[in-house]
Amino acid sequence: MLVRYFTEASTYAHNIDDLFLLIAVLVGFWLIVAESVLFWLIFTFRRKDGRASQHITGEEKRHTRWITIPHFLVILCDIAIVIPAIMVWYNIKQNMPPADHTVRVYAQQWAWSFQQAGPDGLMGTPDDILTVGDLHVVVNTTYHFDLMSRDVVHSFAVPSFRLKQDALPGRTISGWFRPNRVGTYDIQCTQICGIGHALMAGHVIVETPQAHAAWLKRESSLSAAHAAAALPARSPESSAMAEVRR
Amino acid sequence: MSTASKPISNTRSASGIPSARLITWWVIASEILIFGGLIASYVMHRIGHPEWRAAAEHTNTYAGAFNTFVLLTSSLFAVLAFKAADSQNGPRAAKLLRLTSLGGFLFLIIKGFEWTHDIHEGFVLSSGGFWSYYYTVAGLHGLHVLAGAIIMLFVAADAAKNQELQRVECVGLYWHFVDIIWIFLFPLLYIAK
Amino acid sequence: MTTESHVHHPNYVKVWAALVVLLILSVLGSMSSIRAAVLIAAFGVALVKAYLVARNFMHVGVEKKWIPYLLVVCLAFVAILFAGVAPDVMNHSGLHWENNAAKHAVESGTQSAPPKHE
Amino acid sequence: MNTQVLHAEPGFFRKYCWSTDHKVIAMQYMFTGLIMALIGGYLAYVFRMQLGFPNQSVPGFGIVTPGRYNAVVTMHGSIMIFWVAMPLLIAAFGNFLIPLMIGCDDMAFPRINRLSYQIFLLSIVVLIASFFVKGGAFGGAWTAYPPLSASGAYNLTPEGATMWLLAVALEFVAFLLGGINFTVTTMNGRAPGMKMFDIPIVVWMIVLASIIFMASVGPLIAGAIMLLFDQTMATGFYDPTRGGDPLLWQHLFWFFGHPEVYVVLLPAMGIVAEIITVFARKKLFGYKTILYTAWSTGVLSFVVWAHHQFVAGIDPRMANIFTVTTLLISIPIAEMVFLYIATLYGGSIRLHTPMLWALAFIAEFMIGGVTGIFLGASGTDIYLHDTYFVIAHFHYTFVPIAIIAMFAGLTFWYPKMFGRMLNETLGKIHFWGTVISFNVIFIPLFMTGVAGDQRRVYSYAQFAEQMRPALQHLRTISTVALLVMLAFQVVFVINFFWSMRHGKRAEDNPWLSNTLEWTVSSPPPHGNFAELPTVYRGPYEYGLPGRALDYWPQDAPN
Repeated sequence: MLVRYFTEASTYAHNIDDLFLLIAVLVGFWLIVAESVLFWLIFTFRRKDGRASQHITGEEKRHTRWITIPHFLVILCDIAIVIPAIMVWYNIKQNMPPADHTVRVYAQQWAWSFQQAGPDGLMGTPDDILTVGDLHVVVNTTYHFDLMSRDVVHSFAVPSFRLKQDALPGRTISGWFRPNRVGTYDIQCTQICGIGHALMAGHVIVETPQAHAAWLKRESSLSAAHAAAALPARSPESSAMAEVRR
Repeated sequence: MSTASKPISNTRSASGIPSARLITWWVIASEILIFGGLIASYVMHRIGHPEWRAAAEHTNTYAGAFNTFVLLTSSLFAVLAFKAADSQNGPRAAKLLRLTSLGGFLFLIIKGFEWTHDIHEGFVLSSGGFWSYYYTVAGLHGLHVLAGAIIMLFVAADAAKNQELQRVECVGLYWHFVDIIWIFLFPLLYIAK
Repeated sequence: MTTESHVHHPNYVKVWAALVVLLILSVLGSMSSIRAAVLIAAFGVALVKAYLVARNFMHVGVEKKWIPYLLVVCLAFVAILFAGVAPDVMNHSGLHWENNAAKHAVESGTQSAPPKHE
Repeated sequence: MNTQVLHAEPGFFRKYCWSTDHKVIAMQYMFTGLIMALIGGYLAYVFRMQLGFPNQSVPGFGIVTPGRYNAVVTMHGSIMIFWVAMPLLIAAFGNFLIPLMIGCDDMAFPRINRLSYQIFLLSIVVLIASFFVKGGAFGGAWTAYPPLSASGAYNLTPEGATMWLLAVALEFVAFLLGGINFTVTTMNGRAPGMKMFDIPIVVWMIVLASIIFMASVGPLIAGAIMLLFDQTMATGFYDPTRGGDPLLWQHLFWFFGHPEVYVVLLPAMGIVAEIITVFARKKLFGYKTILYTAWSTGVLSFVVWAHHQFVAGIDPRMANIFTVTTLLISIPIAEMVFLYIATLYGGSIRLHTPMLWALAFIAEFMIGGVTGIFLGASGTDIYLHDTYFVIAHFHYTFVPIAIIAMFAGLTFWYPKMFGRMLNETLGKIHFWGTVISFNVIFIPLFMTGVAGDQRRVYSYAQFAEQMRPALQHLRTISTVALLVMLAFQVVFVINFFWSMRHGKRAEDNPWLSNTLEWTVSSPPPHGNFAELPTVYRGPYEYGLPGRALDYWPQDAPN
């Protein structure tokens, strides 16, 4: 159902979409039943001359069962929702499949920057690739991300991946995604972060391995010169940056 | 002043507890949550940050202990004032309430000296996590002491004329509550090091 | 207004004397070098003192039953708040997250023992 | 001493500005709340215009810059919740109804009541003044997450942020005083014979709401003090580099923020209960069950708060607990709605304007309720969090609460408040215009939400996927519907003031209702009851077989 509104481009996107559909069916059923009963009662029991209202306390068993039966059905529906909801949550937020690559994501007012291992495949070495705004990833590859913020609370959201995670200053929060569709997708900041909130866009570019290798080659020759002066890796230093801003 | 000029709503007591005492209990209940939220925040930070101990070493346990003694004693006067009011002895209740109030001001004076000393040592509100909580929690408590001590003087003025004696008990309840908060703040700020 | 007394007045001076003795106990306890003893003395005594004040000065025992319940419920809400917040704030790491700033503060704070003056 | 002398006619100032009469204070709260609703509506107009017709000068405002957009959105949220929903539903109706409905002459503490309104008014002065300080009004969202809210370097509205915080804190104090007063009045001031289960539901609900408010706001008051120090005294309570934690504020805020939803919901439910029983001529279905569901909702509301923070950086394992509790709370609320619907069965329904509003409340609130399930289920919340789906969801709860139920109550008790009847035709035009346009505003927003529109963004120009033309059409539809809805409010304003002078004179009991407020003259005199009533039965004895009248007032001996 959600895919009609937004492309699915990660492996767990359809889990969320299926859960959305399940909830939509269950609550939709209840909504339709309840609204129908409401309107049926309004039309059936409109005021008519010669017909007085009935005196029903709603405390006798033959009346209360009209409430208790739906009450238990609602509990059943809740259980039917809560179990898959937790399963989807577990799958996305708690269980991390082994990573092929790791990427560090830095949020700051008002840009995204990314740090990936360079050709040597190791993070934290001088040949790391640093990009601002654009995140290049390989299709059908599992990525872990370490999310950090340099100033205020931001939220790293890639709607086509169905991915969203707030970035908190002082913390590193990890998660994962596995893109499964080549293309360019928006990165949003979904937590208000100051006047530039609407400008805090980025792109995640999902590429074939060949295209990615070409990009990597181009980028590593470019960035070798800048590597030393580039972004700090860990948050204590970046918090120091926040101090300077004050 | 007669009860007739009060609204009937004030004199009714369908719950079995007079309105004045009832509202005092509700105020205390809401204060539990204000102080509770603040103290809970402090405690979880304090446990998470063992390095705050170094800062906590600088608090003066004896000043805190003496202040506890002052508050406990003022609480005694407050409850004795209630006993006097209970036996319709307004002037005696007023005298005891003024002593209670005096205890409150003494508490604040000691606190003032203590804080002056802390500040001279270089510890101010923004000197770090412990000090921020130290001044905020104790300051909020101090404001309650100040408010109570002032209200008590007004109640005492009425009580001296044998008027509104039921208020003696209510202001006393509030005072004991402020006392209990301090009973917990004392170990939290001065002993746990 | 209240002519008939609703409480029985215990000997308040005795209660006060007990409170002062307890206060002295907790100060003495604080001199102990065993940290656990200090904390137990301090908070155990505080609980007893609070009970004595609530019981004898505030007369919660004589008040309608639901008043102490109300106060306990308020305390329970504080406990719920603590239970819900502590896993994130008191701990400095958890499942897939790490509070680097807090860890850094703990490390540098415990290493450099003398507090810095501003 | 200086307690007021009852039943004497005071001068204008003492009567309208310095009064301790609960009815006057109710009117003060009501008119203040309605004026604030106009301001809140104007702000909604400003940002909806920017979203519907991007980057054009908004008539009556000008160009909406990003900074102004943030401020406008923040103020809309804060005003509508703290200065519209709460004063109207709790303070205005609570003040007006509680003493009248429990058969008593005033609040237990009239001067505390007056103080409550004065502090409330002061909070508004501070809030409105914050629009005009350097940097403008606070622009960090009504949730005010630090570090954004804690530092002027981040939010660029340093003075506005502090004033916003002060205003909110003052408002809390005002409602603490008012709420405690309501509680004590209801517990102590009831007429002889009125037992616990003879109290009208609306009074119960306002008192429960006051208690929930009192129990939830404490930690946030503490948190607000800490944030204030962070802003002004350079402390680091929420600063991660100095031993603080930004998550602490989020927890303290939502520990209050979620119960707050029920603080405004319950009075709305109460108002609707009164109206459907009167206009369906039916006893409330399961009076006690409704109370039990309300109590359990109140208690459960304290253990669900972190569902606002699923993706906010809390430990993911905690989210599972909060998902379960969140879905749990749907049970009593669903049951309460079922009971309301069941009340209609076997009735003799008259569709006067108040009844239309009350029924619309039930119908619309259900949509708001079921869409909450999508957000309470942690799995789907990952995608929907902070999108327009959230906005549409909570407006489908808050608009029924603060607008629809408020109009229900206002049209129902208008004859008692002002002694005149409202015009039915104008009332129905206003009703249909408001309710239909309300749906047209927010159904498109559900769609833009699932299509990925994130919140609090003044322009989607940077986001190619949100620049799909279909989405812009939906945003424009929503904006146009808002204009229609605002235009229909003119009908209400005309009806309100015209009827006050020229409406049909209201009898004491125009709707043939049972509760005690209808036994006094319209409007009630100072001191309410000439002779204080005695209560013989519960408030909902309608359609009792074997009686000449189909209603049986609470104070009628037989």
